[in-house]
Amino acid sequence: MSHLRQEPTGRDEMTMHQLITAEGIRVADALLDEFVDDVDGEQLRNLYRDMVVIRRIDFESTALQRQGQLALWPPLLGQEASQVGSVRALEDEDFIFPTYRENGVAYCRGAKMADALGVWRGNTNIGWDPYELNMATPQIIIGAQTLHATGYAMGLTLDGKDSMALAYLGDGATSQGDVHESMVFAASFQAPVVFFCQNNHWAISEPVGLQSHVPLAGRAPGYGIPGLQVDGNDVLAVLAATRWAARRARSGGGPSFIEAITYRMGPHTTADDPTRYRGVTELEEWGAKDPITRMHSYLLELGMLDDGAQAAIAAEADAVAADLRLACISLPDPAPQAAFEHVYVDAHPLLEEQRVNYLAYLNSFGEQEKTSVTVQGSPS
Amino acid sequence: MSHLRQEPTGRDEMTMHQLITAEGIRVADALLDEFVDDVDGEQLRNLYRDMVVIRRIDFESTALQRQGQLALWPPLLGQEASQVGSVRALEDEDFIFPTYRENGVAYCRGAKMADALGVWRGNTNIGWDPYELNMATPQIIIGAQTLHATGYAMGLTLDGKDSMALAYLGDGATSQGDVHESMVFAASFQAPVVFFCQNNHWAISEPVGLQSHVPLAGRAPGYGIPGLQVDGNDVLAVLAATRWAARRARSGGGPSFIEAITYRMGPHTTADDPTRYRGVTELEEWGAKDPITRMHSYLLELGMLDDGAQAAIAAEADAVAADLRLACISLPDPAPQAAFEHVYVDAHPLLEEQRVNYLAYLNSFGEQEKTSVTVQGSPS
Amino acid sequence: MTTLSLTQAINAGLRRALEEDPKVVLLGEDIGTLGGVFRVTDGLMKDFGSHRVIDTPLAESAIIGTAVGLAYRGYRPVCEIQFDGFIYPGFDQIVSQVAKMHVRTQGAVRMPLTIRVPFGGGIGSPEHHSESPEAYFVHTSGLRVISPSNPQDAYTMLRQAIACDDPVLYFEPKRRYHAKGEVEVDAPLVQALPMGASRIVAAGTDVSLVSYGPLVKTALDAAIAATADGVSIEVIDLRSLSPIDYAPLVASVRRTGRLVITHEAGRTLGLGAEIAAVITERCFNYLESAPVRVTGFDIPYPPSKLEKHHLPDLDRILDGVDRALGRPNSHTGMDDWA
Amino acid sequence: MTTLSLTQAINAGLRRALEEDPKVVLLGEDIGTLGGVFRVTDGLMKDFGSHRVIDTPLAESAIIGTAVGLAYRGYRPVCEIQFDGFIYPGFDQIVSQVAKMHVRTQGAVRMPLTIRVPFGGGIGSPEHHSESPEAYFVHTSGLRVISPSNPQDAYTMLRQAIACDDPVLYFEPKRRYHAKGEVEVDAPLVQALPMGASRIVAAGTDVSLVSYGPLVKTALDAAIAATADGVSIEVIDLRSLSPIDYAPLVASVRRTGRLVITHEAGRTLGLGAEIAAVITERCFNYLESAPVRVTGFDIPYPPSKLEKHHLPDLDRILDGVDRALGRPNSHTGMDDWA
Ligand SMILES: Cc1ncc(C[n+]2csc(CCOP(=O)(O)OP(=O)(O)O)c2C)c(N)n1
Ligand SMILES: Cc1ncc(C[n+]2csc(CCOP(=O)(O)OP(=O)(O)O)c2C)c(N)n1
Ligand SMILES: [Mg+2]
Ligand SMILES: [Mg+2]
Repeated sequence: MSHLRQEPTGRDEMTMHQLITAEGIRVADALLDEFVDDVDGEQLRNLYRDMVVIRRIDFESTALQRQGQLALWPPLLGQEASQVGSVRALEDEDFIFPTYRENGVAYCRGAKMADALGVWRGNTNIGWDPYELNMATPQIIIGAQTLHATGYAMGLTLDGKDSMALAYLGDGATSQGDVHESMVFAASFQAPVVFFCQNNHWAISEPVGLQSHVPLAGRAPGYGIPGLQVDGNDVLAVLAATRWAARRARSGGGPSFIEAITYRMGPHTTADDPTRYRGVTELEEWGAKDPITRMHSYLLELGMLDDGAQAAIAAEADAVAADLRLACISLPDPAPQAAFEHVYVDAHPLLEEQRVNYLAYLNSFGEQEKTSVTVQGSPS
Repeated sequence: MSHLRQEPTGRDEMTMHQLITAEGIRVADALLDEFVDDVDGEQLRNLYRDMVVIRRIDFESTALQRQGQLALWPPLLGQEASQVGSVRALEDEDFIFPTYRENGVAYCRGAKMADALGVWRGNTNIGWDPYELNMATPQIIIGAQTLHATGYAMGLTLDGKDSMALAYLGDGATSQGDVHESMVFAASFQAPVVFFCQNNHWAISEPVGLQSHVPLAGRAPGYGIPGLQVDGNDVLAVLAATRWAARRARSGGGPSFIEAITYRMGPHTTADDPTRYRGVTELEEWGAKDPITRMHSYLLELGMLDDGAQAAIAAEADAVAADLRLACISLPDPAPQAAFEHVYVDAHPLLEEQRVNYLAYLNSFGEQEKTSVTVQGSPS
Repeated sequence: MTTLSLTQAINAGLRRALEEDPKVVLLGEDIGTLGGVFRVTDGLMKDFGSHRVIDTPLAESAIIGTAVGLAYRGYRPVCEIQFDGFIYPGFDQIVSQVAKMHVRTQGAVRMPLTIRVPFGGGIGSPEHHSESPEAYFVHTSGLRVISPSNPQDAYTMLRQAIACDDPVLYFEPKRRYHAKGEVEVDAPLVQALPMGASRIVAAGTDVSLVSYGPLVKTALDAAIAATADGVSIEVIDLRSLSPIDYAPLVASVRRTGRLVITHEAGRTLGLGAEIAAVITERCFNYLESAPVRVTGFDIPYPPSKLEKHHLPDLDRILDGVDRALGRPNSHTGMDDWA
Repeated sequence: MTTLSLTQAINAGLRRALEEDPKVVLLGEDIGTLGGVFRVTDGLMKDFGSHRVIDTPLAESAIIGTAVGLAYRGYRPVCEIQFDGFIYPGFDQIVSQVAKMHVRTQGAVRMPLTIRVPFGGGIGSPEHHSESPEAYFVHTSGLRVISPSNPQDAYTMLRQAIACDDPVLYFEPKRRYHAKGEVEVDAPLVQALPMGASRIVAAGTDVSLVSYGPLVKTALDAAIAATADGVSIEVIDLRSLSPIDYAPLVASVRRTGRLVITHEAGRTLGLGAEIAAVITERCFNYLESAPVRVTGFDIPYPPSKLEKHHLPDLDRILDGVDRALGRPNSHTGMDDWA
């Protein structure tokens, strides 16, 4: 009886596009350079600030989870450049279909972060109004949102709009049938959609090599969709790559696929224990490629980050975190009837009956407590 | 409001491997030649004979459907070379997972064709014993069988066997999520499976261009799986290509994908009316590439098909068809209790109760006819 | 009034919806040039263009999933699933996305999808072409499920479904596709019976007989046949399977004291189970006998030569009526339960 | 006898099956190195190798579909679906392939798959992590569906499921994962109660209370609480949801005349519907009141801060018992049905 997995022959390699090295050195890239010609020092510093604030939000949220204020939190630690670079390449009317991990993206889109945390507190499944932010709510079913983005993009074409949709997905997600079908539909209808894959090297405990022996971006050409690999810890390169894809989409060039090579520095979620499946050397290796550190070096080099600017950014991050904490712990519990609301738009007599009966039942207890402790069990 | 589909930019082209041209001329192919070195004139004639007999079976079955003996028939007219070339490349212990259209394959595997027609007569869903033929029963859910083949192949690896599994699929099937997931699993586990795609240019009324603007075989490399395009109307090239893939699979080289370029000369099924969606020029064009005609020319050229041989083959085809017709029209209707059999292996008291009650109910009518005409409606 | 077959009535309903609302788009396999394998969408692509009547690649999850995205963008997609047995690859998108998007977004996003599914048996088809999967969707909160039994309802209920802001599964009784009937195509939609309402289609006093979709005709035939025997059957066409409009049923059973439910789907957790449970809850003191279910067996749909055994027919329905009435000529002795 | 938690009992059952039969293989996401997100498969890959305990790519349809192929090849695959809400992408393979392969091949091919699904709510999880999808599978002919409520049953029934030549959906009550109990691991399987059997877990005389999986404990608590009120509840643990072993239920209801069914799944076409219908059929003349269903509401599973309202608890079960008894202290007035 022999083992299943074997090393494949003929492993393809792709070029990973990069503009700022791990050491913070700006390097040239023939494809991407033109897309960031206009990015000046201040814009660079803004990208840096975004990343710093997002990391602070992420830490605060992890802390809130540890303190029992959140049921769960999916950290994005290490993926700040991928999230900031991609969302900052978009126009406001471009529509985003995220997973559960794009909380940095949501911040950049203007989400009230305490509302976003409402999802992880167990209050609600909506973290923001999709039509206010032009961003769908967090998607937990792996890969499902890529079809929604494709359909939305088909709608944009039908409307004669020159905006686009962008779907975030993880490396693990690329194995799902829905992601394939998205690419098939996107290619068939030349839909203005960008598939932005954050290859953070892990799907919970599964290394990306389990999903594919060859680069994920290499899937796209098989559909007639261009695929690009970019350094996902290089915010400038991600910005440029997403602008490249966006220009294609908006000008009728159809879909494209971006694989941002990054790393999930934290656990899958706060319920996860990554020490069970990965070593410290890998973490250290990726620590050296940190997206914030390299931008810090580059800005210093450019002379765009004096002490004052740095202090201001730190203060902003602290303020955002403090607001977030306060707003989060003050989020009111949802009222019982919320469970029955918005299940349907139109009247639904049977559910209405259940609602009325249950509320009458609840009321019948009056001030007196219900005797049972309803929900036992452990966190997931 | 603009239309959805647009011409893609950068259409890839692949080489279609061929050994015998439409005119019946043997041409060289650097990759494939070595795989048919051993094929002598007699073997070539046998391949020809297979195709002739299969076409005869196909015609007879269509006729049986027209005469009300079958509820439906999915003709394989035009795809004889793809089916014969691929199945004849396999060893008996290699396991085949077909669709509904691989009746030519079933014939070559030794299926009793009248039994195979039982499926289309509505008697049964099994056309043959899968373990007798090492061939699964016809799969109607598009793409589902590719996962079964992959799992079977994983089992072969676990068993330390050097045989393989082969999944047939259509061009339309390539859009299904299951086919993608098969490729992901096959690549991840380096399973000895061959995906044999008959691109017959149509999925019912949908041209293959709707599923993909670029060659289907070009999907495979994105998974780290080699993809090969072969002239599906050239039985020798198909034989060679399948042997190429089989050698890879059996020697631990993992999965591969073959796109056999062929054409569905008939309707999708006898219930279909292709004049609604395709013109005659296309049919004529493909008629000139007929798999049987070209083999006929080649054999004549080789001096392997004198009048005697040709008459013998015709006689064999006639005999097979006559047997088939007789056996088909004599197939007995299944007994009522068959509906309840083999739903479960182990005892199932509730279903047993339903069975007993229903049979008692039926018996209660005695000789007297039931009053109602149970099943109205029209053919599908 | 025009005489239309059920397929023609659906076609007319789709046409009307495409005319009235530019946000209506049709998606499906072979619905364009071919006009669908049942010709339900015949001529629509020609008349409305391939941007309104969209032949999609062969992938059901994507048909539903891109429709979700189109709905996000403000469209009202009408998806065709070619046959009942091909809805399962799209099940995840229906159950986890279509059904939940509105509640997930606290009402911000609407999913006015209509998912058309030809369903049921009786046409001699191969495997996977004769399924009755409606119970899966009735059990799924967030969806509405309807099934017309005649051309007029097919036309009106389809238009109502497309106009409805909730997602609607629209199950078409495919073996009744060629049944003809008078259809009033120009009556204002607001005056029509709501799509959620059930309807008494034959008045009777002895037994209430409930069905929907393909078996309503058979139920009516049974009612006629029963009069010869002196039994008066009240026939109710559910029309809406989720939610069920119980008021007419409850009123009927309180009059007759007896209930028979018939459907093609397997008995265990078929709609008959829910109806029997609810009617027992609401009419316990009125029931003279236990509700009787006359249904398909708990088997995968059998090969077509066996379907006449699987499908409830007039005789089996009448046998069920006999059981409900406790009449000795009941053939099955099904009250011998132990 | 060993004291094991429910997860440990399942782990022990898997281990035993892996030891006893080389054809048993485990497939799933994160089941290997990690040992599963609930640690149910902890240590198994280390001890049996990555060819027996297989971390698969992230694709549920493929997990089921390749298991079908492995079963074709003579294996007995045990698939883990990470959470209830992630089974739907695999629905097509389960419903159209797993459930039908044996009958399709007239018995030639067997599908001895076990599909493990942690299910139900009560652990404060986000969306899609607290579903109760069992009814979909109970309605699907060709499958068996079971759900243990305690460590001993979890161990024994899992081994029986893996040994069974039919496909079995094995629903694990995840909020009871840490419940501990005495487990006899070495008792011969042939002497164990068959996995298809239901069991009376508390004797009583006034009302029969039926449940399964996560709510059996709550039902037992309710029975204890009710004694203070002078009400004697007989509690039945279904154990097998398909087929249901009705004999003990029928006997119980014929004694008590009253039935309450409780489950987390939504009410409409939840298991309670079938049980109410069948018990009404078989016990009509014994019933003092209509069977009462105490269930989740017909809503998508709500955000976790609301789950305490959605999930039946001791109070709601006792309220249901009061209704079954027609006692005036019933809070809900649910018999006011109109
Ligand atoms: C359909 C489905 N299957 C399984 C899961 C459980 N699950 C949640 S996250 C995850 C891993 C996702 O990995 P990846 O796509 O790489 O995204 P990442 O978490 O790394 O951002 C899994 C398996 C799920 N949410 N949905
Ligand atoms: C899941 C599923 N969806 C739809 C169908 C209906 N259908 C049957 S055959 C077919 C076309 C298949 O085309 P292709 O894969 O090219 O195979 P071909 O018929 O050309 O051999 C379709 C859409 C089906 N059988 N299964
Ligand atoms: Mg990942
Ligand atoms: Mg085809």
